[in-house]
Amino acid sequence: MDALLIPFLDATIRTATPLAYAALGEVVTERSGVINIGLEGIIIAGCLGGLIAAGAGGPTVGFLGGALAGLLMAALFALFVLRLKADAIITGTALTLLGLGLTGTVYRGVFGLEGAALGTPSIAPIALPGLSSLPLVGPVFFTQTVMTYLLYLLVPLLAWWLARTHTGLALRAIGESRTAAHAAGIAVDRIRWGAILFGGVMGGLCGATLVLGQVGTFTEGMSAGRGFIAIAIVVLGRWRVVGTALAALLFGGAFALQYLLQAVGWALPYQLFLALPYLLTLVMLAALRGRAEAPAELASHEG
Amino acid sequence: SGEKRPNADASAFRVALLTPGPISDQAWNATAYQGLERMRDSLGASISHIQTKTPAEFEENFRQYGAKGFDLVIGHGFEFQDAARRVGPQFPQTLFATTGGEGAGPNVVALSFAFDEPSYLAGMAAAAMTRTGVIGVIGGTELPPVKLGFEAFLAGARLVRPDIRLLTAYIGNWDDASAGKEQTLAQLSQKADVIYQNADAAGLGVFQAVRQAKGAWVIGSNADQNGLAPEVTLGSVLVDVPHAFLLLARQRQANTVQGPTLRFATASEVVRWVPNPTAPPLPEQVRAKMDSVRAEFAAGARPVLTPR
Amino acid sequence: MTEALLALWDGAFGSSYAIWSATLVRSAPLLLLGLGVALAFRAGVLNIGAEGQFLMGAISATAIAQSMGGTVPSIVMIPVMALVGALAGASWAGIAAWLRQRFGVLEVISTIMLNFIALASISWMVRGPLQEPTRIYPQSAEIPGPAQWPFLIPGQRLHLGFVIGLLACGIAWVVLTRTAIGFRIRAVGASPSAATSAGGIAVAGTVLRVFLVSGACAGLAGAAEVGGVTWALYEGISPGYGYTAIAVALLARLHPGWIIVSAIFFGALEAGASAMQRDAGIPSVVVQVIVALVILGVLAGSQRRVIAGAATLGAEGRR
Amino acid sequence: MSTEPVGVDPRDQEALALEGITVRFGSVTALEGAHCTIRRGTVHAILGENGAGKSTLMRAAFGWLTPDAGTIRVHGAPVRFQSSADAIAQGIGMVHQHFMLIPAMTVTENIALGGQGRFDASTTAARIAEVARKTGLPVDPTARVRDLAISAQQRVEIIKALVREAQILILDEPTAVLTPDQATELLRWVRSFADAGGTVALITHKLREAFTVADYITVLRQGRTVVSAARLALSESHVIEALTGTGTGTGVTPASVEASTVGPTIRIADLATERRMVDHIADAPVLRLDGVSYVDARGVTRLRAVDLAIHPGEILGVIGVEGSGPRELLRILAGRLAPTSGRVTRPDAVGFVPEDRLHDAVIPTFSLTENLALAEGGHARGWMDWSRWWGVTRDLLATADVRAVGPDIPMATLSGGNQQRFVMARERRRATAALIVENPTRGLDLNASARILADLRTFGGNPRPAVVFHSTDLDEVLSVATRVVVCFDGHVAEVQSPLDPNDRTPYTRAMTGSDGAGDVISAERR
Ligand SMILES: Nc1ncnc2c1ncn2[C@@H]1O[C@H](COP(=O)(O)OP(=O)(O)OP(=O)(O)O)[C@@H](O)[C@H]1O
Ligand SMILES: Nc1ncnc2c1ncn2[C@@H]1O[C@H](COP(=O)(O)OP(=O)(O)OP(=O)(O)O)[C@@H](O)[C@H]1O
Ligand SMILES: [Mg+2]
Ligand SMILES: [Mg+2]
Repeated sequence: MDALLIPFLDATIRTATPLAYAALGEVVTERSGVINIGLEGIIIAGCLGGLIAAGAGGPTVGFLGGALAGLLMAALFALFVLRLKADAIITGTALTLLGLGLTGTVYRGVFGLEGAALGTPSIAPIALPGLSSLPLVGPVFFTQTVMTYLLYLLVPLLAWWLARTHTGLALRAIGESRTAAHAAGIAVDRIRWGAILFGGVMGGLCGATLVLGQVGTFTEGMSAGRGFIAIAIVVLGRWRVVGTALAALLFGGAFALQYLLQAVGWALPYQLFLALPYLLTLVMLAALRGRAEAPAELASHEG
Repeated sequence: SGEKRPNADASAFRVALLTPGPISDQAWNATAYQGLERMRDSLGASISHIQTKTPAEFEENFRQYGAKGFDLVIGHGFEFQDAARRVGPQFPQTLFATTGGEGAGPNVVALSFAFDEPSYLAGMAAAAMTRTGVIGVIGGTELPPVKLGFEAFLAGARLVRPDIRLLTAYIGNWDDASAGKEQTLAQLSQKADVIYQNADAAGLGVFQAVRQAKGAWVIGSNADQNGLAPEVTLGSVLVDVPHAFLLLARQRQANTVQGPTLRFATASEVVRWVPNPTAPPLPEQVRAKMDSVRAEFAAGARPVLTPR
Repeated sequence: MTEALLALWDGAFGSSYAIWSATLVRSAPLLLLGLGVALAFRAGVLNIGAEGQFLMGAISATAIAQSMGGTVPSIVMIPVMALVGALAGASWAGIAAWLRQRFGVLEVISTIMLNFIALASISWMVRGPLQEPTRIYPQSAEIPGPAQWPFLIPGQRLHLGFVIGLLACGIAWVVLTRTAIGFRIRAVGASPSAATSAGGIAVAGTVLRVFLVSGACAGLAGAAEVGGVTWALYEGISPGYGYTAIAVALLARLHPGWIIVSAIFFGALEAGASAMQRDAGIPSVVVQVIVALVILGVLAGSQRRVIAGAATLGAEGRR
Repeated sequence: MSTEPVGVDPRDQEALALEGITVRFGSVTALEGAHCTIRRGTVHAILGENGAGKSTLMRAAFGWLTPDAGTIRVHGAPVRFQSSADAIAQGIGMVHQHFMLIPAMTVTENIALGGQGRFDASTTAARIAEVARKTGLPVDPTARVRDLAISAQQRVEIIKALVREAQILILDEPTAVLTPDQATELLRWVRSFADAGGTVALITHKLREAFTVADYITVLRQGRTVVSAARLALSESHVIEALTGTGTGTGVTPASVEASTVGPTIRIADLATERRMVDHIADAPVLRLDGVSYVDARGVTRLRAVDLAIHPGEILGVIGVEGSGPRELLRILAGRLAPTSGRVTRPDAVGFVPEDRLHDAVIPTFSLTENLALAEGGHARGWMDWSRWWGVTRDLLATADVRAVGPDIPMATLSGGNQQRFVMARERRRATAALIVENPTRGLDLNASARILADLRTFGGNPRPAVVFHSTDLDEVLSVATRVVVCFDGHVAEVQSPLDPNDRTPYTRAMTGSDGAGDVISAERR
């Protein structure tokens, strides 16, 4: 049983980690009342930013580079949506296109058609002393990369921040009613900028994790729809921090199951396995019932 | 650079290439682009390249190139065959070629790569190297050459080790290197210790997974991928697309194209099993067996599976 | 850059071939898809699932064309394909509508999930039930001659589907502005509460019907793409038309008349993008950047104008 | 025109001074050099018709908008507010005409909004409880705002300002949403707040309120200050003149204000006669409820076995505090709500004027023609005959005296009074049998309100339709109703009209269930 369970759970956490970064960033962005469907473009920018920066200064610099790339993309989004009052959905669509195109252009420009080698400095899983020797839990939760461990800290911190600080409260208020927030003397646009940029940093870290924590190289289009999945995760997690982390875990689990089922060699069309995570999500959503409570301001997708 | 200025000299030999994916994938699309560059460098051809997504675009671009009087237009993949067949008759001066698929008529030809032959050899090598008796194949999506290669790989492995078990997985696309890696880790966890990948850019994730695992091997495809992770690579199933393109272009220039299908097999050296020189040597009797099988392939005496 | 933009223009409008066989052929699916999205948004339904509904329409139209064989005349075959495609699209949308009404699953997320599932479905179809007879290639056989939709202009690829798209936009415009049903749709989208309270309009029923019609438009677009352009089912039949359609609809401010303009704009952009690669030797990735910049440029020049009726999207039932 | 304050006690210190305030919204000039000085420890009433600029002036004082010209002083020191945060820091609090609360959040969270650093719900809740205790304004800090009755939401708004230690409190039409008792309660509190040294700017449409609690009165008309004086220096009739622009507009006459507790336009005494005129109803009822009960989605019983018969030609006044059942009663009569049990007999030709007109009655972005057609939207078939609708709309604008440029303009551009008259006329068109009307004067000024009420009273037709009329303003109900029923705790009972037509005690008693007011608060939590 362990031969199936441990690899499955291990893959669940590994797959969920980058998704959780992107989705948690998007939670903050959406709680401020703006939906950024350009997350895909941010993630891929984070991938390339991470690769280039890591090449120059090692993995730590790499993660900073990924975050910076995501930040810049998000700043562009914020500029259009908040400053120019452009439609958020179209801006997001353009941002995705821009991210995919720009990374391809820069990648080919920097590395030529031979591409980056697999030897990009990346991070390896660290077995946490003590914890990692726990049965089942140890090899699954405590033998991961530092990015996963950061997440263990980040999730409660973010949940605490949203619930227990005035800035978090202000952010949630803006998402519900920017007029009411404005009346309370909150600098609405400044906080929205912050929320969007935070979403960008987290999306960039998602990309950097894919490159530096997993694949060890870059490929064009390697974000492969994770931006959209992260947005679905936010809805599934009902715009809550812990809920979103759990939803990311669920998606991670669905993908891990898909990998494992193919590897075990079930003789079914492989497309069924590929569709599995999405089918599972639909079932989960129906089972959870009740309408999710979206931030009220999301309904008008104007900044 | 040369690619920026197609059509500079109207009398020049003009070649266009359509790829279904990005030319930075270090595999299928990359080798085709190298082929295009080689035609430019060796034949002074003026070249044009386009990355296309949909069948509707295939046809549109074939027509555009035909209307501009290109001499040779190559669609890199079987998926271009319908478009070539539809457009070809209207532009008799242009030679439309697809890699894979079937040709039709004098100016619509197909290049057929005997991908199965080197894959069969790769299977033999894999069977020789596996300790667990479990080997794996990972593809992008299930396309004819991919599937053919995997079937031949299994057949070759069975020749060496009849009780061998094969795990098959598809990633569902050609870009998601992370999914490629996870798919590989899943196979490794199920005891596979030699993995043959054909997933283009996503395949880089397969290399990475094997590189980080201990005691497993990976086999590359399409391009010579032995250099990607030399310490864990057994060899590559090479399709020397540049060489094939060059042969095709020469035939086109000399008007000696023998359609509808140009077959490139072991005999032409276009497809071949390229062992990784730094990998440990295979057992002597397996190597001997591989040599004799290859010789049979070269003589056209041993069909692996289907003759296509 | 100038050279690139020149190539973009030439590829979109530079020749009669560019106009009739490139730009407008690409606009054809965007017309119907954009219209479907716009209708849904008008009624407050956030249908992001045009892509999946399109694929389902394409699959079903292929299936019906194959199974009816080559003996049925075009005059029967083409309407049947259109109808079946539309029904398939509507059914796929119907799943999301059902999930919304029965389980309260937000259609924003369910339609995205259904897109991924539709993608897996088409991938299986072309390797399973609909695979061509030799069972080698992951594609269907060519649909029989009578199922191939007529071209509008000799020597050009523009097909019947474009006219249907124009007609559909025209009809939608008339329906929205001139008929009671259209008025109800607009009222429900603009203010569900006033529509119910002052108008006695059955909001849930209206929303459901519009959702289905929206799916039908997308499904019809899928049928038209198979019948008019590809003549066979391929895994990669859509480059993401369904997602582009959202931008098409929003840029048109959900107005059926402007959708024609906006669909042609995006069609031209894609056609021009091909030409940039082909004629100016610009790599596809750079082309993507340019297309994105063009969209952003249009956005920056049209501040605030796009939001229009979408302001009350899905307000009903969300609070 | 003299606008010099008269009768000012020089020892009073100014708390908030506004001078030469000009505010433009595009082509609309909302304020043109308006001024007003509010002194410490006083209640200062701001009067003016709809659109006169009252809210705009106070928003400028609250830093919500930056005036195009003018100066603002707080406690004598000139200030330039960048945002509301600056005003809040200066000790100014504002309760907006439309509450600025977030329905999805708790009272505590709403009140804590705008703070810095750590947010500790229990500390804030304790602070709220303390302020609530000191001020006698009860609120439940853990309740979600969307679950609160309007009056409770208003208390939240006030406490929100007080928790931030506001010494200057701006209240924008605070009583518009309250029942008479609640309004009295609030005004009593306002008075005591000022007596304790606080400063209040009170925007109101109700002259009586101004003359009851205010120390000073400022009247705005068309963006200008036409009167600003001590209450004792003003007479009611002069204020009315100043409001409407009739007469000389000097408006300042030292006069007695003893008699100014009754609104000027409607005298209850006139109506009692009319009420008796339709005492004998012979016709069969048009609307009938038999044993009708209603339990809402949260499981709260709103109506308990209600029997009610309404006859053609009568104007049935419905009174009752929020949450006690009028809302549900009206909606069941109008066919907008299906009862949980019991039988409803109602014809199709019933019109309904809901309280929240911009949300429930009209579509602001649609044209007037479209909004008229909306009335038949649910059962219209086939083509919309827009030219006919256009003609009908044009005629309706004329007959109902709705002041609008034409049938094609968006509903949003109409003034509130005109919007309401439009809705009334539209509903009247289909209400051949009965018309149900809920709080139609909410947010409207005296003139506009009077016209609406006059419209209601003069509905013709043969047979005359039955009118069911509910308002939170008891005077309004008494001014139009021919018969009055009260909702209390889901029960509906007829109230016998007292012998003295000016005696309101039987009604207020009925609304509160007895003569004790203690139940009101508990009934407010929905
Ligand atoms: N949002 C708006 N946009 C444009 N014009 C507006 C808007 N709101 C109000 N107006 C215009 O401003 C003017 C003043 O409006 P206001 O509501 O004060 O009317 P009013 O004169 O008080 O009428 P009534 O007594 O019927 O309410 C009106 O002409 C109205 O049409
Ligand atoms: N944001 C705005 N944009 C445009 N016009 C506005 C805006 N706010 C107010 N106005 C206009 O300014 C004028 C004054 O409005 P204001 O709200 O101050 O009036 P008011 O005296 O508070 O009226 P009411 O009694 O109806 O509350 C009106 O004509 C109104 O239409
Ligand atoms: Mg006001
Ligand atoms: Mg008004």
